[in-house]
Amino acid sequence: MKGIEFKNVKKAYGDTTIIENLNLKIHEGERLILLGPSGCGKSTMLRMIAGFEKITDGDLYMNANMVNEVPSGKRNVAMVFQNYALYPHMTAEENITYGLRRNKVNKQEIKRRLDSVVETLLLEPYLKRKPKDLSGGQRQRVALARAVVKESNFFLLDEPLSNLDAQLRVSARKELMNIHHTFKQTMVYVTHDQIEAMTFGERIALMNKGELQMLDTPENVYNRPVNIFTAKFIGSPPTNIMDMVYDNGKAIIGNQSFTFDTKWVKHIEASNATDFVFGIRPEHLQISKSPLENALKGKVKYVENQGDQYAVFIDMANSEVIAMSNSKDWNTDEVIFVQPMADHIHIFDKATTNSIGYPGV
Amino acid sequence: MKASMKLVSLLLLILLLAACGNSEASSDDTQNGEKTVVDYWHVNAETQGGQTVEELVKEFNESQDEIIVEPRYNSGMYQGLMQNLQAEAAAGNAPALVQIGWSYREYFSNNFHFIEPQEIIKNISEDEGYLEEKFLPNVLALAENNDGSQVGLPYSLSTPILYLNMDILNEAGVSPEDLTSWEAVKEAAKTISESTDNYGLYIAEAADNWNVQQLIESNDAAIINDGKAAFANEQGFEAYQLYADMITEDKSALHIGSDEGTQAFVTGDVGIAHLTIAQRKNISDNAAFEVSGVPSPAFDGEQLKVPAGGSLLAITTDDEEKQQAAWEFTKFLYEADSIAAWTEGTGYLPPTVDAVDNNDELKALMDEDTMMLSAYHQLENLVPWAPFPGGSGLQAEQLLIDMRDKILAGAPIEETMKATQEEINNLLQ
Amino acid sequence: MNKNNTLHLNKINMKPWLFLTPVFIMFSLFVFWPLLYTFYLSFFDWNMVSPTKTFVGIDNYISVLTNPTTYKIFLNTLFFIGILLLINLVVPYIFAFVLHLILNRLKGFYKTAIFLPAFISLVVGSILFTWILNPISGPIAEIAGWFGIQLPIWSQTEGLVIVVISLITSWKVFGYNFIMLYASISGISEEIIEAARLDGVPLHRIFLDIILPVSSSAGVYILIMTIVQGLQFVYTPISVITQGGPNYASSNLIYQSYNEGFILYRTGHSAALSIMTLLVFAILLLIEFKFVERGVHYEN
Amino acid sequence: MRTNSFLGILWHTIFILTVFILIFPIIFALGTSFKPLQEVYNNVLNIIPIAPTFDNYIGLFERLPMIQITMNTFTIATVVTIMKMLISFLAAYAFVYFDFKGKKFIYFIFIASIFIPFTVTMIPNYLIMSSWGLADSIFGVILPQISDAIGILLINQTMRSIPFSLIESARIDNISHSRIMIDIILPLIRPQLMSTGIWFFVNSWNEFVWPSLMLKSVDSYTLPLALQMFISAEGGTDLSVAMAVSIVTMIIPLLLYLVFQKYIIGTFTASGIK
Repeated sequence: MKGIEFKNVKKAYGDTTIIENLNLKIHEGERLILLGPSGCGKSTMLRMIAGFEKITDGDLYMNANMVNEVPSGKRNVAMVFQNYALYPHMTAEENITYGLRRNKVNKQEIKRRLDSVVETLLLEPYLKRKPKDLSGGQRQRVALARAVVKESNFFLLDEPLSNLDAQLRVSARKELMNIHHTFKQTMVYVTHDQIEAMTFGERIALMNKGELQMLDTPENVYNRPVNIFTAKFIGSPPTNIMDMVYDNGKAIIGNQSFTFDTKWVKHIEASNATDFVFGIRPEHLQISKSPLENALKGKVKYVENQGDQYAVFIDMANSEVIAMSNSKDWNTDEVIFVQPMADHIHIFDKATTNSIGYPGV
Repeated sequence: MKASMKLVSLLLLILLLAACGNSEASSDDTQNGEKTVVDYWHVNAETQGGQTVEELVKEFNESQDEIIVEPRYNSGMYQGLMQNLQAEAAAGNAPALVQIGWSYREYFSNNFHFIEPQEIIKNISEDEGYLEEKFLPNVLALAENNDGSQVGLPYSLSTPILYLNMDILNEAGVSPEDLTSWEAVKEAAKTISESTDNYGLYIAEAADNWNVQQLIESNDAAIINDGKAAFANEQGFEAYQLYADMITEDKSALHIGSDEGTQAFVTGDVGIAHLTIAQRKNISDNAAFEVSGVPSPAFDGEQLKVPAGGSLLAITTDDEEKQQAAWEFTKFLYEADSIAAWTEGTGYLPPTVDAVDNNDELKALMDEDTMMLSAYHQLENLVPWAPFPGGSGLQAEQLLIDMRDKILAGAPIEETMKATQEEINNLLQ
Repeated sequence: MNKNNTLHLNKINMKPWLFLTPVFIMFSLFVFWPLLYTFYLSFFDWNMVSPTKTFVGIDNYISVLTNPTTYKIFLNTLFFIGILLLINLVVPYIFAFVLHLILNRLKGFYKTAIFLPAFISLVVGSILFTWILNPISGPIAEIAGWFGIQLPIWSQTEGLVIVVISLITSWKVFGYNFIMLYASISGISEEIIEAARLDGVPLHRIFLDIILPVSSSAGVYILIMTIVQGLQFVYTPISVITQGGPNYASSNLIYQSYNEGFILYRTGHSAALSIMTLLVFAILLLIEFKFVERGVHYEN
Repeated sequence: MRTNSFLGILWHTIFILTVFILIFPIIFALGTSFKPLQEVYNNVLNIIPIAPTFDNYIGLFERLPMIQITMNTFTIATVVTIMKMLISFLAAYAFVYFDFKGKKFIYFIFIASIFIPFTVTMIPNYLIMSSWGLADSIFGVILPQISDAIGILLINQTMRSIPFSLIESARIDNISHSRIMIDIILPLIRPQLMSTGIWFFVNSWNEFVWPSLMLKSVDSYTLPLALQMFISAEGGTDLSVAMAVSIVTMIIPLLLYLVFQKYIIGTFTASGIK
């Protein structure tokens, strides 16, 4: 296949294993996000693709060629580093064209590519400046430009926006999107920021402790997390997780119960799990001071202003759950009714922490 | 990959360039064509007749067109020269003519190849009797090793004399005529240190035992007798006792390294100095006081003995043609005028008997300069510089230096001398 | 595929070795091989010229170890180390601290002037000091004479001779050590020191509790360099001024190896002594690492 | 930072005194080099000569091939510096930017070699040079001096200050290692390399022990060796000429230092051993 494929890849430093056994296919021309908490192995994966890290075991394919022993320079990948890695002694222009010049690309071609990228990224005024005379955003664009002019099939980005402030990130993402639209490279983008992942990725590979947790579109990762880790990692505030016992169409949570609809009842009964975990995102909990149908009761602990909405922390069935609300009028210790939206609940097998799936799919 | 090869070849290139630069500097050997080249190794620093060597060599080279002498200065005195000779031997080479310090006579003759002058003279009828004509028998014998081979010919000859700072002596009321024995010198030193602000006496403490040997042997003790150290006897103790007393008891003598001590004498802080005659020029040129000289004294009623300092000239090449050439040059060096220039330039004594009579300037110098005169008259009292046999000679000399340091620092004399003698004799076995 | 793999593998692994080749060649020829050869020579009786080397087993070592002079020289060596460390580690440490924290003016001048002698040959220094420090007729003796003070004849006085030779060596070594320590101290973040000052910590406590530990890796570097290189630097004034005398009072292990090898031509003795010197160095360094490194704070 | 003035004055006094002790010998040498020898002995305290003379310098250049000697010193110091920098640079690059089997051990071995006293390798090196016919050649002086691991240590330290990602960025662009060295590393650490180079140059310029064993003839002498031509156990020391040689010996190192001092102290201060 074209694109990139990890086949049974293992990475270890001495006795410490970073990645145990990884299988992952990255399609040609897609924007794949490698997402996960720090230390999950996502950067290691990127560096394996770049050829900076040796693969301990297993194979890595790029464009259907096994590349385990192919040195970085021969893999035809472009990369944007977290700290941009601009050469401090070269001007922006020299930085951008350095690789081309050293690889004997002819002058007209260099000029063509440079002009094109300068136009796309609006770099004209900065070309003669050295990195120390550029702002963070400008440096980031130069780094981007340097990667773009390579016109390579593979485009690796290692947390490229993490050193920018919030506003610059938005415009930088737009530029990236633009670039991808123009060049259609296979982009592999490492980040620990889920917003970036959701907004930029065509698919997200969520990693934890060296293991691939889920590989899917942002929508599916958000709406149909395959395990508890995914459910909790994606979304902010995180998904509420509660132990539950299934009893004849009902979920017993603490000493309260929630009645499933028939789709769920069938689905749960069809699964071979015995113990379950109930998950629901804060925005999928309706709360009310007056009684609601098929709702649980909880006690308000405190309210946090999140700008557009309020996060209400509720003590319910021996655990803390969060619900989102447009109102801030919740009094501490007030007993309220909490109703999970039936279409948005997630049920996990407690033993494996995997989702038991969704009815009707 | 290519560029890294470039880097490596750049390394080689630099080495190569340096090689070319260097070989240009030293490639003039080859231009001399048919002439026989004589490498002459000497130790004469600029302050010790270096220029005279150059001038003599130039004169010789211009006087004929068969032989070309190439002089080479060796730093670090005779020891430095010996080091260089070691290296040259390790590389399988040898110069043609070398100066060998007297204290290295045995070591040199035991470890290096040399040719006796008699061997060369044998084939040249006109030079028959040359050695006997030129040298006093006791002087010629200096260059004969313990096995009876003539290692070379005496060339640089120095003896220790007493230099006098007449300003101080006059102030203290000491007369040069009084300094006839070591006992008298001791008294004079005491008088000087008591009646002036100055030290009475300085005996050179170089990295050798030369000055001490003069002291001990002039009390009828011998540093070496029958190839064995023999100084640890009553006579020897007495001699050292006198020296040590001046330093530790009278505090009339200065106990310091030879550079500093010589400086102290020249700057006028010491009344009498027991130094080599080779320092004459340095002292008389730079002292701001009136300098005079008297011969080294003996102990009361004992025979004066002065060890020979300086060097002999040895022919070291295997090549017969070069041996002949070196011999020609040697004879040139012993011509009266050459010896006169040598004496003038270095302060050494003329080693040959005919030089003073055949050169007016030299004669004048000998007659007028009390220091030169004193030294020259000691030639008949010349004895060899304690020639310890075998490979351990250098170490024996070192032990004598250690002994001096110990005694002057206050160690008991008898014990120390006996111990050192025993140690040396163990070494020599 | 597999064949290709190994090919790549070779290529990847060859490069560092290629870069190390020049260093390997040079060091093998002029450091490692000579080291082994010295070890070899230490079992022979030889004078560098005689065609035969006599195998004597460990006789050279026994002779070195049974010679009381060796112990005297070993103690001298320790004495040299002690004094060199005092003058060239402790003092410049304090100087660097003072210059950084107490003095405001003339900083540049002090740095420049103190570092300057490090660029001058120690042979030159040794000859100069022999004259300047001549206790009878040198300039200092002259000035002391005005006050009726007589200088001790240091070159003939046991103990004192080591002190003076160390001082002469320090003339060259001091500046480098000072600059290195200053570099380390001035690299310490101002905030740490300001925080301590706000808490009213006295200066000497700031030095002991903050500066020393934080700059300790530079300190250890200077400590090791002072011992290892200082003892070698000392060689020059010894050889110019005292030749190890009087009675070995100013000799150290390094000078003595030289003396045995190139003055007395006892190659085997010299080699044995050198090997033992190397051992002593190794032990000293081990001790240091054990006791000093323990508290060392490393950046990175 | 404010400190009480007594402490300041006290320390300024100590510093000025130290500076005086350190600088005085140089001034003394300069003064002496313009004195006739007699004045050296008899007017010890006059630092400024009473009867200044150039004779010591004139005599020096007449009596010795000083130009040749200076050139020798210069050639040796230059070749040693360049070679040492080059091989240390290559080695440091391998140690910093490559992973290979035994790397730590090999690095340790090289660094440990700093602790080998020169006496340990002296005799064999002497024999090697003699047997190669390099005694009395500047090569005999140069070769062992190049093999000094201090260069690896210092350059290694400096290289580590460059962010690794710069090199990765170049590697990914298929830039060869040699190009990375020339285009990226070299320009980035040039000031530190210059300072280190000057330091090596000066040390080699001043080297005494090894050249004094190697070099025999005056024509191949270096400046520190020329000095000892005026010091003789038997003939006495000509201090004024010796001081003239000393001054000639000092000129280049001191010029280098004074011209580049801000720079040298700056990089020493900036990149100090961590």
